[in-house]
Amino acid sequence: MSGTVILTLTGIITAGILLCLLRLLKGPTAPDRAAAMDTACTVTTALLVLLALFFERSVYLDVALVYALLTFMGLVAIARYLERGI
Amino acid sequence: MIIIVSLLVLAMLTAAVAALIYRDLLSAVIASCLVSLLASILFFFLQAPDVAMAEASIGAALVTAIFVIAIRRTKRYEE
Amino acid sequence: MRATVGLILLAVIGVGVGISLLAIPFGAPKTEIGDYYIENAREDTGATNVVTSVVVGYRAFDTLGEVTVLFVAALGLGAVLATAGGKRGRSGVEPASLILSAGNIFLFPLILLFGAYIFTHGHLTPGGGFQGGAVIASAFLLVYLSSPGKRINESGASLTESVSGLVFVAIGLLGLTHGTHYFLANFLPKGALNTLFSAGIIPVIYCAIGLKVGSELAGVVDNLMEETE
Amino acid sequence: MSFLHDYVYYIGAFGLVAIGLLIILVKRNLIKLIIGLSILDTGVNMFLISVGYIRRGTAPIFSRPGLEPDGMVDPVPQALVLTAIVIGVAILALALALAVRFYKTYGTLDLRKAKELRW
Repeated sequence: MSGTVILTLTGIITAGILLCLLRLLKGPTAPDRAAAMDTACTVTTALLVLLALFFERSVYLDVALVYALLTFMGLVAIARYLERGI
Repeated sequence: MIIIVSLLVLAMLTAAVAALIYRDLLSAVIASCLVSLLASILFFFLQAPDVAMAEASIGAALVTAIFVIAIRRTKRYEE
Repeated sequence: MRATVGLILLAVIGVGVGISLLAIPFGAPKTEIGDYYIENAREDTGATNVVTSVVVGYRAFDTLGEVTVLFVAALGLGAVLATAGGKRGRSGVEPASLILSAGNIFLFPLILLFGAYIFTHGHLTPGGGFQGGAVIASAFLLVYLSSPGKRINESGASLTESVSGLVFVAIGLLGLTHGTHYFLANFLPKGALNTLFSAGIIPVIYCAIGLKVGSELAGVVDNLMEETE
Repeated sequence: MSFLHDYVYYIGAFGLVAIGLLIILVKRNLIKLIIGLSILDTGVNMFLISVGYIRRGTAPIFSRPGLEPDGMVDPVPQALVLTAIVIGVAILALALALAVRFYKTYGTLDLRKAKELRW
């Protein structure tokens, strides 16, 4: 039962990642693509937590922590480039 | 589960092709960052959390920032 | 022309690699050496994470070589970007917004602490010196992105790097004088499994690697950021 | 479906290697070339990790009692790739520094134009 629920949620989150990819392919300007990348990073954190539940290993949660703490930095770098900050 | 993995692999390859065709180097860097992100999820599926952590901490933050700094020092558009 | 030649070359390489890939079964039982490591790593090194015990236990000498490669790459980058009499410091850049500079104040110590957690718990959970070093370098990268005027203390970074490299080599040499007499022998007590103070020299070496990789990557970012007109 | 079950990771790794090689062979812009190099790097790493996988395996971490050594994936490729990723980023930074120097010397990132500039 619980496995089925987790699988369904994983499928929904994968659909979210695919939608972000669509925005990345379609987005006419670079800021659109950067926003798509950042959303994909955030959604990925949720996916990793779900997968840690699915595999039943609590040590995997550290990877999700790294994602949550670090992945915004790439977007910050791109944003600072676009406002000529670096 | 295998369908989800196949979709993620497809998305990763699509992002890599996007990095190939964009003339705007900034967009190509964003696409390659997405490649590294999806590769990290696949490492997680392959039961390699150490490698997924290394790929996440390096591919998502450091590599993008280094590329952006280099683009700032040179030129943004490929002619 | 160039695209055609490239596509033909790619097709040749692709067919060759594809044929050789089909011969490797996916998901088959692993190699004998991997089995040996998984069976014996807990008794031999005291680490619960087998990947860690391979990286800094069984193959610690290789890791010393890899750290040296990293050091040479960082040194080469400094040499390539260095210009005689180039002015230091950046000018004419937009200051960061309030959100970024205020967020940096809160996030910088948090990220440093998290990096330290990753490399001190390398023998218990996923992670280790290389990942922790990358996290620490990311913290310094955030400082560079949020406050354009600031720079890292370069002599402090190079001192940290040298000292941690020396600690790695010194622990290896100490192993020569104890017990089994080989380089990087695990001479400290192994302790109880799954506790923080266990696994002998592995956490010490991973702390050294974490500080070394962190200061090196921060130095790389510093060198790239530096305006060399 | 069984084909996907057997080869989907190999297809991903091989596709990344092929696209990276294509970027290196076809493009002339130096930074684009380095992007191709990083994609190729990721593909090779993914191939090594997928070779070490076993079906229904789990990560080689004895974090709680009750984990059997039989159902664990191979730790050796993981240990290899772990260091390869970190060295990869240092090499990438070195290549980008060379590209920046190239731009400062020739005023362009195009390899072909730089050949014409040379006398």
